[in-house]
Amino acid sequence: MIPVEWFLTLSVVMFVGGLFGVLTQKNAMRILISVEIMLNAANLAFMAFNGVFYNADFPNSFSASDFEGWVFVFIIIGVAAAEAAIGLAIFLSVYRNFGEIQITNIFTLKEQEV
Amino acid sequence: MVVEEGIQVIEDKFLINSAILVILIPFLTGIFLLFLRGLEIRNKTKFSERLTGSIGVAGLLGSLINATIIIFTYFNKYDAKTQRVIGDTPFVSSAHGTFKWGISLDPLSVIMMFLLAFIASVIHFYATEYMHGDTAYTRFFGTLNFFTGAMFGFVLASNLFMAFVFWELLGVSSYMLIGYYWPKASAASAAKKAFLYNKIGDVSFLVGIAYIWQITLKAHHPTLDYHELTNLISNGTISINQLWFPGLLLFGGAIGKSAQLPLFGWLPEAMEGPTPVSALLHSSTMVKAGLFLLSRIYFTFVTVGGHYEAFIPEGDAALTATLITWLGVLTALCGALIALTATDIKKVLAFSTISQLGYIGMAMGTGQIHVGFYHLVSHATFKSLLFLCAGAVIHSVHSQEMKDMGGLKKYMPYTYWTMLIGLLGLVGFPFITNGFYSKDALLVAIKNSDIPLAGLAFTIALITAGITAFYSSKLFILTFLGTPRYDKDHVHPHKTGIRMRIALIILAIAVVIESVWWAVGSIGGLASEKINKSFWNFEYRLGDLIGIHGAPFALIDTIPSILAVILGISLAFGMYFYQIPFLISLKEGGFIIKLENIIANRFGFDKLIYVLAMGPGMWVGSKFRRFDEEVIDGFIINTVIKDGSLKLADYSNKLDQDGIDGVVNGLGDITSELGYNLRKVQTGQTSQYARWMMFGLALLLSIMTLLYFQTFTIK
Amino acid sequence: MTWLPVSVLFLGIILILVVDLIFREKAKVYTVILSVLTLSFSSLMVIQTKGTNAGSMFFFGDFYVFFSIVGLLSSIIVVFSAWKDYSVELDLGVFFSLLLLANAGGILIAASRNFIPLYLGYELVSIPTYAMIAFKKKNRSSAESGLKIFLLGALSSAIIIYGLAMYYGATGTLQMGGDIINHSKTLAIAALVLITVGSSFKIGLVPFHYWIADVYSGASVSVVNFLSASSKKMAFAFVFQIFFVGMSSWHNSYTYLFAILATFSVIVGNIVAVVQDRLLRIIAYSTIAQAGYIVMGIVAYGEGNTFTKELAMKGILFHITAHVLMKGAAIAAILVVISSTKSDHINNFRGLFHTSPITASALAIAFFSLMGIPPAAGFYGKFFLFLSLVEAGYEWLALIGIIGSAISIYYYGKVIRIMVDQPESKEKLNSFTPINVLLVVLTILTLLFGIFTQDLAIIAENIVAQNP
Amino acid sequence: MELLYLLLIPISLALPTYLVGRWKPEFAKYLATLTILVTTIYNFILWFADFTNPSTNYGSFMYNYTKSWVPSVGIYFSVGVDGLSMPLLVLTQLVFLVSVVSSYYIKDQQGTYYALLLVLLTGVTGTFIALDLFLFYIFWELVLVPMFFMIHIWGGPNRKYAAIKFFIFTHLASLVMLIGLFYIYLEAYRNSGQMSFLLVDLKVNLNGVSFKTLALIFWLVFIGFVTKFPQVPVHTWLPDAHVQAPSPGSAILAGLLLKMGGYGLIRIPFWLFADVVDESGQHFFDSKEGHTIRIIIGFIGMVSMVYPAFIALQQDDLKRMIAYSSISHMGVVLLGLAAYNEWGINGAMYMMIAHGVISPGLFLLSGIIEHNTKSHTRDMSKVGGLAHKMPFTAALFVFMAFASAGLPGLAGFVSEFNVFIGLFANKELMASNDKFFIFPFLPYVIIPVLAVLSIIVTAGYYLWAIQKVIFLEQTDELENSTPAKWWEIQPVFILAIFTVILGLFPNTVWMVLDSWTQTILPH
Repeated sequence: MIPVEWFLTLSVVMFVGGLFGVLTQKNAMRILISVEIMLNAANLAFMAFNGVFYNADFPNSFSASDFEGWVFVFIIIGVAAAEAAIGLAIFLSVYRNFGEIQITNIFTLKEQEV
Repeated sequence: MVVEEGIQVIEDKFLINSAILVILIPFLTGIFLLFLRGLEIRNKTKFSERLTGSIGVAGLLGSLINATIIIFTYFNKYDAKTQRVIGDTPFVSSAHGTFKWGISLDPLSVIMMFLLAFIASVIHFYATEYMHGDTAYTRFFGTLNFFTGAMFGFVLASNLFMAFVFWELLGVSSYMLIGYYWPKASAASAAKKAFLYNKIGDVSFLVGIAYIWQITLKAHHPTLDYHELTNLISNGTISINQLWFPGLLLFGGAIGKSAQLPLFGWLPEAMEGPTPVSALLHSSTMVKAGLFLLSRIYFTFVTVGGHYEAFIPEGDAALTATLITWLGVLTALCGALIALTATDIKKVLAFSTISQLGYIGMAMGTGQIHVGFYHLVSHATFKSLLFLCAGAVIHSVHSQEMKDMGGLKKYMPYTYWTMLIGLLGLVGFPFITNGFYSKDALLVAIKNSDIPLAGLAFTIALITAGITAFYSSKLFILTFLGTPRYDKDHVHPHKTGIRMRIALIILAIAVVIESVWWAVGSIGGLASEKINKSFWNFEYRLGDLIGIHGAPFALIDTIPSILAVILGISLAFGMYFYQIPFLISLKEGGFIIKLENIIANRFGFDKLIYVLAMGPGMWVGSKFRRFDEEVIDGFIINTVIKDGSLKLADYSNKLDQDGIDGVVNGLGDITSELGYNLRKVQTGQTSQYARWMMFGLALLLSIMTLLYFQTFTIK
Repeated sequence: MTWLPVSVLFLGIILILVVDLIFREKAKVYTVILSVLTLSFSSLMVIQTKGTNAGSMFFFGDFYVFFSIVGLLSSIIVVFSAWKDYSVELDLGVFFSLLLLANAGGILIAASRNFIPLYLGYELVSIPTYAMIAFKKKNRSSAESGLKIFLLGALSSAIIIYGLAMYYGATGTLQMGGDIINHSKTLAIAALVLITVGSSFKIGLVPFHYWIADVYSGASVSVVNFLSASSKKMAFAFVFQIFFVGMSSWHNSYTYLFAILATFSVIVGNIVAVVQDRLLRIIAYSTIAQAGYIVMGIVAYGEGNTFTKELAMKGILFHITAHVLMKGAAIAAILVVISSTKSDHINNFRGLFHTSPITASALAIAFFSLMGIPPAAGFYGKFFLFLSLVEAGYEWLALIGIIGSAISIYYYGKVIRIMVDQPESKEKLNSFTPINVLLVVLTILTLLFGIFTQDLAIIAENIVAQNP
Repeated sequence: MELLYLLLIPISLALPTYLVGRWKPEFAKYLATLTILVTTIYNFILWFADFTNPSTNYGSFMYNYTKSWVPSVGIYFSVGVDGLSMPLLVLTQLVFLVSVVSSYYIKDQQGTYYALLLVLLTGVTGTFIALDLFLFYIFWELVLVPMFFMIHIWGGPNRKYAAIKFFIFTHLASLVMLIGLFYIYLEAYRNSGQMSFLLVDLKVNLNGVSFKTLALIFWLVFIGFVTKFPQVPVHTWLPDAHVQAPSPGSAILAGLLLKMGGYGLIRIPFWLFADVVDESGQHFFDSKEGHTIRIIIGFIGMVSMVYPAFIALQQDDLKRMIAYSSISHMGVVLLGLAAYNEWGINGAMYMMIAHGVISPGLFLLSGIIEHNTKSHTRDMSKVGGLAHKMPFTAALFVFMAFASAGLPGLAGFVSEFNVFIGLFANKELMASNDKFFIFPFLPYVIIPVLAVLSIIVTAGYYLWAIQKVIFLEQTDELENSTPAKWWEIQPVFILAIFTVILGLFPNTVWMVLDSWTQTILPH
């Protein structure tokens, strides 16, 4: 039986990897993908924790509140999808206006010199 | 009737009301005249001098009549020695101690009031003609009436608070009157100087009052009334050892007002005012206020023994009395010496006033209050007479300098004779003048008083008597006798006007009456005991009233002063009338010239006062002003607050211009980033924002782990 | 019955879209009326559903009523300003539907007692906000600000979810108010820090405030009005739910954290605002500073006993209501000026008192109340916040608040002084009556805020009583 | 209920005045004058109705009207008036009447000017009659806004800087005061468990609080009040504000805003802590902390009496000189409080009234002089020989200058005399020869002595000003100056009449003040 710590370490690794991706990538699309990775890291963590609190092998009694972790995973997936949709829409309008989605050369709103 | 040990306080509605009238009438007429002056200015007209003049004089006559009523009823109805008529109403009443408006009729205040009323009405009458043709005629009489009202108020006051109120009103009215010709720059600055010198005196007067209040408060009977204070002393609740210091402070006030030694610089310059003002204020009444105050608060520096002999307390309580006496003597000497060198007739009289005031102060200091008061009365009469004659002379010669007068005897006979009577009084010509008796009483008082170095004081007083004789006769010769020195074509002296002449005659008669009265009293007193104890002997009668007696009048005491006076007169006549070469060479001698210009600039007191008070005041003011503008205003306000927020933002801007300009790549050095300009961070780079956020995350995480051990408790 | 307000909102969205489709051009006025009707009807429903019990997941107490109504009413202000704002006019219907959607999320946040609906509500608010910010089609700055808010918003929501996962690990339940299971303190710290970072991005505290300046100057003015007036309030609702209810049993673990964030925001927000010369940026930085003040309330709430908690909650409620009124009026007034001078530079406001007195006096009174000058609304908020801080023992934080509000006088005063000068051109600005009516109403409410302080105080006491 | 009219009439007519002003500027002037006339007459009726018989105890509040506002926190809308605030209230109405009449020269934006004036009147009246700390603070801050606009719009050349400096300075100080008020509220709550901002409750609840916290409260609150009625370290905003403010504005600033500081200082620390007794039965201001507090404020009072007097000696601008003289007169108030006996405190309160009558007169006069000079200067070196051209203004200026220098028979003298009597009668200041901790070599007696000496300097700079401005030859500045118009000179004349009345018959007001002081002094 794989101890839960392994799952947690994997989710932390995924989270940090996603974070690194967000910080370093220049292309907006890649940032979106890294954010999705971070979301999935959270999913993994939820799955692991719920497994700890409610052992599916020998269920003595269960109530709705035992499956909160897993229910939340589905919701997160739904939300992630919605985010991706709005994200792509915004990237489209940025592309139409700037001709590219390299975030490093989109900074028209910087603080003008006073 | 409240019976207190020694002094009985009587409520007499009639007397108090008439006393109030004495004070109020001049005030009302004064204010009414000033109101008329306002109308004059508004519609550019000028009321007839007859109308305004008569209103002014009427005001004074009103109070003179009341004064005579009071003096007669008081001395007949009550035994002046033990009974006082006092009436007062609360002015500022707080629970534990009230400051009162109060009138006290006792021998001192009644005699002074009557004297003041008499002299003031004569001078007002004189002024109606002297000021003829002056544009601000009404304003002159308005302020003069206002002043006399204030003087009455001061004289009749029953407590130190009311005295202080009218004391400052005197200061202000003298400021108004000296500055009468205000377009003249010298008059305006003279007025300012007079007021400031008086103000210095007022401040020490105020502190004296505060001290007395504190002492009486500690004795659970807070009061400022003269008679209550005397009672407190007599029944021992407060002792003289506590009171001598406030007494000294009150004397400080008197120095300022009565032009004693250090603060007499303002009196000669006060001659800028018209001559009636000099006559009324700066010779007979206002300058006497300080000395009258001394006679009112004699209990602070003198204790009255069993049978009326006054003696100076031992220890440091004697300091006040010695200071008053010695300051008086020195003022007398300085006044006389400076009068020697003065060429302007009014300046001579002014300095002679200073020296006579010195005499009176000296007498008061020795404790012989009645002797001081005695000379005060006589000096008031003949000195006002002298000033009026001087006014007449100036009026006819149109100049105040003695060098362009001379030989006026035949043009102005009346003034000649009245001036002669006045000068004899001033000189104290033996046996026939009031000055002689009062001055000798002074000299006797100083001779056998127990003031340290009394002998030396006596000799100085003698020398001053001689010098007074010298400069009075010099004045007399230079103005009336000898060859006329004015240029004939456009100065033709004329007889003094009718009203001025009448005024002079009245005053001269007053001097003569006093002389005769006192001569009979003193000489007759020697012969029969009855005359000596009766009202004829004025000095003894005064002592009886006030409750202090000194040595009786003795002929042998007068010999030294007679010699001094005769010496002075003969020297003056020799030098100026008969021009004896030896004496003239003496006059021109180098030492005398050097002495003269030392004396001329008033022993440098004026410069001393200027250096002490005015100079540093201005210097400190400029230092404070610069400090205020640059340091407090500059530093605290402009750098920290007003521009503070801007300054801080500008500072960060400056950091931005010459700070790291490049895009932050990667987390980089945390410390340099911290210094990075807050505003510059808005570079618009999304990725850089994300990095900043993660820096925030790292920061918070480190703080929490740091705090992990202390605050994070799971209950 | 319990979800009537949300269903009313969804019904409204559908109606608006239908009306927008049918009357292509003339639809503008109808959509405005429809959205105002839906918003007010839904707030009525909210008041009705107060107190109904809905299992352990939701709680319809005073907190729910206050924050949903604040969200709904401030959206009415946004509707009015959108009606005038030229950049949104084209497809007003879509804009209002997004607005209503965001409000539905707001209600969800305010009602939930479990992290799942809370997070759902949070996302339901954020995503329409991203859409609204990137609303103007052919406009580079709006696209760029949309991109910025989206990327950073997605990052922060990911962080929050991971934080929630840690919370789930530490307490074993996603129900709010769970106690930490022993020997899982590290997870609790991770949860605390991650959630604080995620949420302080949304309310704009300093280390995470960068998007505010760019978005406020990039997006169209009515969206800025929405952002500052209602979406920030929903974000605060989210923060209060998490820290007051979610971590209520964790006991003052977060006060020190928020104290530091508050100090940074107040100091940086005020100082940088002084240097600005474009009004929307001044409003942006002043929002950061105001967020700092409200966070001070959180600090005081976490620290003290019930008396301090009540004072802090009163301060927070006063400050939020006042903030809605002040910022709504200020941005509406700026909108009037921008719509006629096309730029929000400070010189365009010169002599505004003479050209259009209503807008100028509304803006002046809004700024005076932002400074905290008494009769206006802002003062009550600051008064109680500082009072609760002093009671909770954070005098130094109160002092920083004072220094911040003293600095704020300078830049608010700068704007007022310019409005009072003599204008260059004497011509009057074209005034748009509904906006004027809105301004007058908001100014009167700001000035007479004293009247309903007592009702707010009672709501605050109930909220503190209802929190676990 | 009566006091509510005083509050509501001006504020309710502020907006109509503005609207009338926009329609017809002239009418705004008359409407404002009418409103202020009504409130003044009403106030005088109240004074003569209830404040003249000496038997009533003026320590308790009259016309008390309390309505609960936010009961859950203990905030009440409560107004009332007692021996301390009634004279100041009457002074407010008088100074506003005088200022409104003398601001007829203002031509631009009259509507806004008079509306702001009415708002200012409400603010000042409210400060004096508020009996609830919260309400007091609201009115205290409300005053800043109209004053800021008055200086900023109708002020002199450098008005913008002066206006914002005035605003930030006083606002920052009152925020510090706010922290003090918090402590009062919280200490009273902790001490008694009763949540209330009412002064009456606080006075009772504070009994039992340790003297150390009371001292801390005193200093916090003291900073706020002392900046308003400026004392030396924090006074630099006053000369700028006065020089740049329009003359009616600076009349109100000097006449009333300074008094708000004094009123607050007497009401909050002295009145509130009056009954606080420690276990040994010692009152707060007699205890060790109270003693050090009194010595320090006495020192500050003395410094702010002497230091500005010397600066005034150096000033060339007439208005700036008068501003510095107001600071020096306010020093007397602080000295009165430091004396902490009946003469000191009565003298301090009477000085606030006297200065409130005299200094507006001086400011209006300098305003008249400024309006009638060719190049609108107030420099004393340029303006000379006023008596030739404008005799009445000159006479009034001399009268007011002497009143301010403390001439007996006028209002200033009574208060200065009593403050100095109080100072010298105070045991701590006089008897104790233990040295000063700030300057080890200075005995405490230095405070009264230096303060008294500054009277000479005050007389000095006033006489210097009179000589330069009034006497001497006429300079070319006054070429075409005509005698002052009626609405310029009559207000100052009214103030002069009041100076004389307060000077000659002080007992009418003094009796009220004294019966109030007896309630707060320990017996």
